[in-house]
Amino acid sequence: MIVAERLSWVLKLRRGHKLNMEVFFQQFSNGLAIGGIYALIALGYTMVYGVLRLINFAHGDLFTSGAFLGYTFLVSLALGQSAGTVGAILLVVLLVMGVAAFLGYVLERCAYRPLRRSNRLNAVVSAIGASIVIQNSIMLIYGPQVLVFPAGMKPNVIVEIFGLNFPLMRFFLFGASVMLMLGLYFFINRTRLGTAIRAVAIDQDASRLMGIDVSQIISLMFMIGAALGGAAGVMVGVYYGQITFTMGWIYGLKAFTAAIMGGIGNIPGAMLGGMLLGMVESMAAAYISAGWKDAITFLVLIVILICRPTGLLGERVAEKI
Amino acid sequence: MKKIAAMIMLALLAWAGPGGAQEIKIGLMCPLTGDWAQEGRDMQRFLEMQVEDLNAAGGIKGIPVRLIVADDGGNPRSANLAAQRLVESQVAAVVGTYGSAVTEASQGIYDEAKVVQIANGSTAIRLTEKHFTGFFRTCTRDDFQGRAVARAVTRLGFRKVALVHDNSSYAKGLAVEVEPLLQAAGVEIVYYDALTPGERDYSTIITKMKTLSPEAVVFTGYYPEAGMILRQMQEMGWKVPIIGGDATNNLTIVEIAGREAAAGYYFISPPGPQDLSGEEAKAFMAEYEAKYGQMPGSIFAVLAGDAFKALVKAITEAGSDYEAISSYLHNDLKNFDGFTGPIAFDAKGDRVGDLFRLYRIDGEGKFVLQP
Amino acid sequence: MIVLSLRNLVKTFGGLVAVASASFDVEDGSIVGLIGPNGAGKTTIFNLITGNLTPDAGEIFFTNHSIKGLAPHRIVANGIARTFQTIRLFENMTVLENVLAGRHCRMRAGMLSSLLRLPRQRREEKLALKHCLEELDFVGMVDQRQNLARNLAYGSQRLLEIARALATEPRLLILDEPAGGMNEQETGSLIDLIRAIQARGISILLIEHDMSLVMEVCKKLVVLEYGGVIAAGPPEVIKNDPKVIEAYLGQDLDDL
Amino acid sequence: MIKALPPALVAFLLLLPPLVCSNYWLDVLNAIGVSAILAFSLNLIVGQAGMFHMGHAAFCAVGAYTTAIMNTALGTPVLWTMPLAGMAAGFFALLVARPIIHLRGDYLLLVTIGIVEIVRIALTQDIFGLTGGANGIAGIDRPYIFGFRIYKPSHFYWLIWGMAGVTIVLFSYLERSRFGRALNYIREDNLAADGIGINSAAYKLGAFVLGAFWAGMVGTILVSKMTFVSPAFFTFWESVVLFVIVILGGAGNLKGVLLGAFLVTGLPEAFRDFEGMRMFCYGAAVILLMIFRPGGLLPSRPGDYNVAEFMKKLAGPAPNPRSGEDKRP
Repeated sequence: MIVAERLSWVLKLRRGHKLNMEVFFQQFSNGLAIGGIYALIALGYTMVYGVLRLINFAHGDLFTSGAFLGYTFLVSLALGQSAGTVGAILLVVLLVMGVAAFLGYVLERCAYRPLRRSNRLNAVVSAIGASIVIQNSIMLIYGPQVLVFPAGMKPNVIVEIFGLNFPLMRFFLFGASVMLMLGLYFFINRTRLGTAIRAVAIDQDASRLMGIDVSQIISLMFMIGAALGGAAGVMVGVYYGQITFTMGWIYGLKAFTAAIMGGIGNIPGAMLGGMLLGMVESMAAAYISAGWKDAITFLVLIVILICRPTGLLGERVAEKI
Repeated sequence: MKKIAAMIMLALLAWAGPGGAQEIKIGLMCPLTGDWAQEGRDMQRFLEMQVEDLNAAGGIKGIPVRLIVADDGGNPRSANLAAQRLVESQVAAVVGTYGSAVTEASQGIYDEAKVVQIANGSTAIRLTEKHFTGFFRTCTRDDFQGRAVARAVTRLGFRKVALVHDNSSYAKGLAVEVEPLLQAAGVEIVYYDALTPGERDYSTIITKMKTLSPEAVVFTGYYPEAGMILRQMQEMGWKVPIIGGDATNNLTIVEIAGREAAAGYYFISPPGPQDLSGEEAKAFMAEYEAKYGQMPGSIFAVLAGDAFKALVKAITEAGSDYEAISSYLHNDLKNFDGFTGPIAFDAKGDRVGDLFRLYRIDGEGKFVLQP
Repeated sequence: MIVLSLRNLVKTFGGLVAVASASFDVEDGSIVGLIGPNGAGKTTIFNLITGNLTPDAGEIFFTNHSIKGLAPHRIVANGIARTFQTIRLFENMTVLENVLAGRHCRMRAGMLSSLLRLPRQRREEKLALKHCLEELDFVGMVDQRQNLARNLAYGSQRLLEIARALATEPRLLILDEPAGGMNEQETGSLIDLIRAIQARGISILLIEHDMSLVMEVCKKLVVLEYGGVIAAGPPEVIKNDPKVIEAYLGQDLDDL
Repeated sequence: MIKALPPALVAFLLLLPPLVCSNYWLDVLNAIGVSAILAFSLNLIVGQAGMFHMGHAAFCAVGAYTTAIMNTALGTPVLWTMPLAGMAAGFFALLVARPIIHLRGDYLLLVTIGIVEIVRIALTQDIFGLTGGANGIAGIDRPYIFGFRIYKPSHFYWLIWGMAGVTIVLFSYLERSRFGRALNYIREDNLAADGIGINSAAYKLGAFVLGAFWAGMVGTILVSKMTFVSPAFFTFWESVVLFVIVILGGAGNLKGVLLGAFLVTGLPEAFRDFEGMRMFCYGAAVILLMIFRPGGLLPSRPGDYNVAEFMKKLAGPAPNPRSGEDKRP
């Protein structure tokens, strides 16, 4: 008797909270979708940082380049249309990753390599210069206006799960992000080349003595980082549909925040940081205030760094005396 | 070396300019760089065509007109310099600019230098509450538009709305106007917040609004965000009407949202470039389209054109000094035939009359004027 | 009188015990050598004394006051100055500026008087310059005062670190491998310098692997192994202590 | 005597512009002056103390809004609010910098970016109902000096460059003082500085507070010149520009920073006619400068102290004139 009463009470509570939980899960998934993209871009930051200790401020603009290249291939040149929508997008993502990797290589060669032995602040400023150059190149080539991927470009299917609506594309987007991240993680941790990369990240001079071509590894990391940024650019372009030459800056800053939150230089950290950032943004907008959202995320970042000065998964390096 | 020599020659020529051939200079201050670069480019194209036409027809009483363009970067601090530059080139009057904060930074300079300014996109109320005798605008103020938005909401019969702006000076200003008007009309505002412009994913805000189940969403910001909201609302399977302000009067919105999602979108605006009614306006727009392959993206380039037309009229009738132009614009310009309809200015320098119309985007992606 | 006294000092890093209940004293005006195999915890003890690390347990008394847990700059102000095992000079600054760093804790000028260059601040600066030049003269580097620290020869860098430490007017000077990287001739003059410092009434605690130096200058040696003190006493006694000999893998200390 | 000549020449050159320049170029010079003073104050933090600080606009904003609110709400004369604006900014710096002062390099960089964004958002969101939201605050008075109304570009030229002059003198005093040197030691090696008796946390905080104080005072000048203030003045980009000025000009060298302000703020004005390509060239120039002048245009120089009088007493051999200098990496 008492048990039954309890049960009905619990059920009542459940029912009363049902709506709120639904909304919560919807917001949760919104946060994951945004976070997946942040994580993908944050990976580029983190990898370059891991080997070079350089904040690549131009990374957000490589992301923008990816979006515009994707526009050129998909919309202007209509590549891969015979392969169907998904096939065309996949083809173009691969293509853009290649071109973006090349851009990353050129960037590293011109703007960063000459500064490798120089003061860290110089490299930061050079990166800012590179960001300005790329952004304005895009404006000069494509013009200042908003470019739009046609709405029919992507399959517009809505999936209903437990009474919640999710656009199908979101799963693709999220899945693709996670696949790329996992691929990278295994590449770094399970391959010979990955071992070399980790060695360079720990000690460049020692790696050189062990016969590793450090310059080549750094170039490679830049290329991988740029390729991931470019891929994220195409995906964001196709998914959200509109691209502008200034879009890289806001994504770049968010991804940088994500990378630092997770502990810069740390690949799982970038994923964690990205997801967490997306989640904090989404929850802040949903339950506190959309206008204050970005201030709240920065506040969370500051609190995290006060508690853990090298980010969530960053290693604490004690200085040797 | 040659380039440097050429630059020095150019500089010398420019130096010698004022003493040389007689001409009337009119300044255009517009954002050619920064976030609003597209608006600025359209404004510049529009006025350049007008000047060409005017000079081909003999200028103002036989004196050719020269357009001097200064980039304000869409930023108050660089606007300060742009304004000084125009004043320095001894322009008779200035057309522009787009953003309210940007205009505000330049007003004092034009006032101190006694140069007439006609803004084309700055709708903040306080710009004309400062009693500068030489400041006018061809766009209408936020409170006019606020009333038009509130009218549309009540006329369409919505009793419960969400109000969203983007924290820009313009969108916030409009939202601040709309809010009390709606409340006074007995419309319940269930959600009132700002989104962050420039982002791509607004699903969080949409989810939040959806739970509050408003009958309509009023968005006072710009077209890129409006387009994203339309598109993502459809993706999330939530269909309620959205009502926007004149900053969403841009053909790109249909492209961004897609035809299906854009259908049913309402906005309040002066007539867009594509549905101007006057014969002259139609001819001019056709000429523009032929030259640049597309219409101006928004109405603000056309409003800049109206400002230019009014200035030419004033200079023709009253001469090119400050007192003459401002007094003519204040007192004597009545029912002047502009691209966007009759133009007249009140004592504060605001445009007289209500330009605002209610538009709805139909299934074909066309902007349809609502009766 | 005892200048410095360590009582049952303990420091662990994670599971690793770096210092296990170490106790020893430094008598006023004496030169004490801290020796032991690599990893015995010598530098950790230095870092505990200078406040770069905080002990997990135990006490540190300096002139009968506890200095445990004080921040490094407070400990310097109290009268303990140090040099570093890996030379840590302000590389892009001149020799004179490096010595001025040591003067910092004996000066008063704050932000405002520095900004306005008040008369009091000017007087103080002059005195500081004078003092620093004297210290440079003391180590024989006054000619090099305008050189950048990083352009100095290795031996000179070591000397500069000592001059910088002396500028703080310490009662106790802690030298971490002062002869490291020096040739025989340089080591010889270092020994003279250390004696000269002692002659000024400054006590010295040093870590050194060069046994000839240690044996020659130190009045007392403290031998560490696995973070604990295994022997302490005059060099002659230590030399023949069986535990010490074992710690050094049975080698004759004279060979080291 | 000869050493005093270039400053005299510079001072003379600074007297010229109001006589020969147009209002436009005067205002360009004013903009350069404002950037220069802000960059001087940032140099204290970035150049002297070596902290990665990219949020300086936040402090300027606090000062600017202090002036704006006090002037419009209480009617306090603009120039009277200047020290208060400085103090408000300094206090704000004390508050926010304290918990983050120990963060290393890039972490500090992002946190300072975060602070400037939080401040901008708070201003935009009309925090405490005082800041007027996105519109900002308008109708700020012009400054008066002994009843003389400052409103023309040439008036502001004197005000701004006067303040710049005072700043250069005071900050050059600071460079060669106990405080300034302490910051340099921290930049060179934080741990060694601690170990030699410098309370590095306090000095870092001091650099932040003094830099913020100065930036706050510049805020007063900025709003009195524009007669209104809005969050759009204090974007992250403004902070980045200041950062670039300091590094490009020569971190730690006041002359270099001044030159940097002329180049970074002034050159884009000079190349107005190249609209589209302007920013592109600007970015490329930044990269090239960093590659070929790694220490900035005028790298910071080691301190030169006059010690002649003491040398006689020491009776040592003749001093070795500066050898091995200027070979910075």
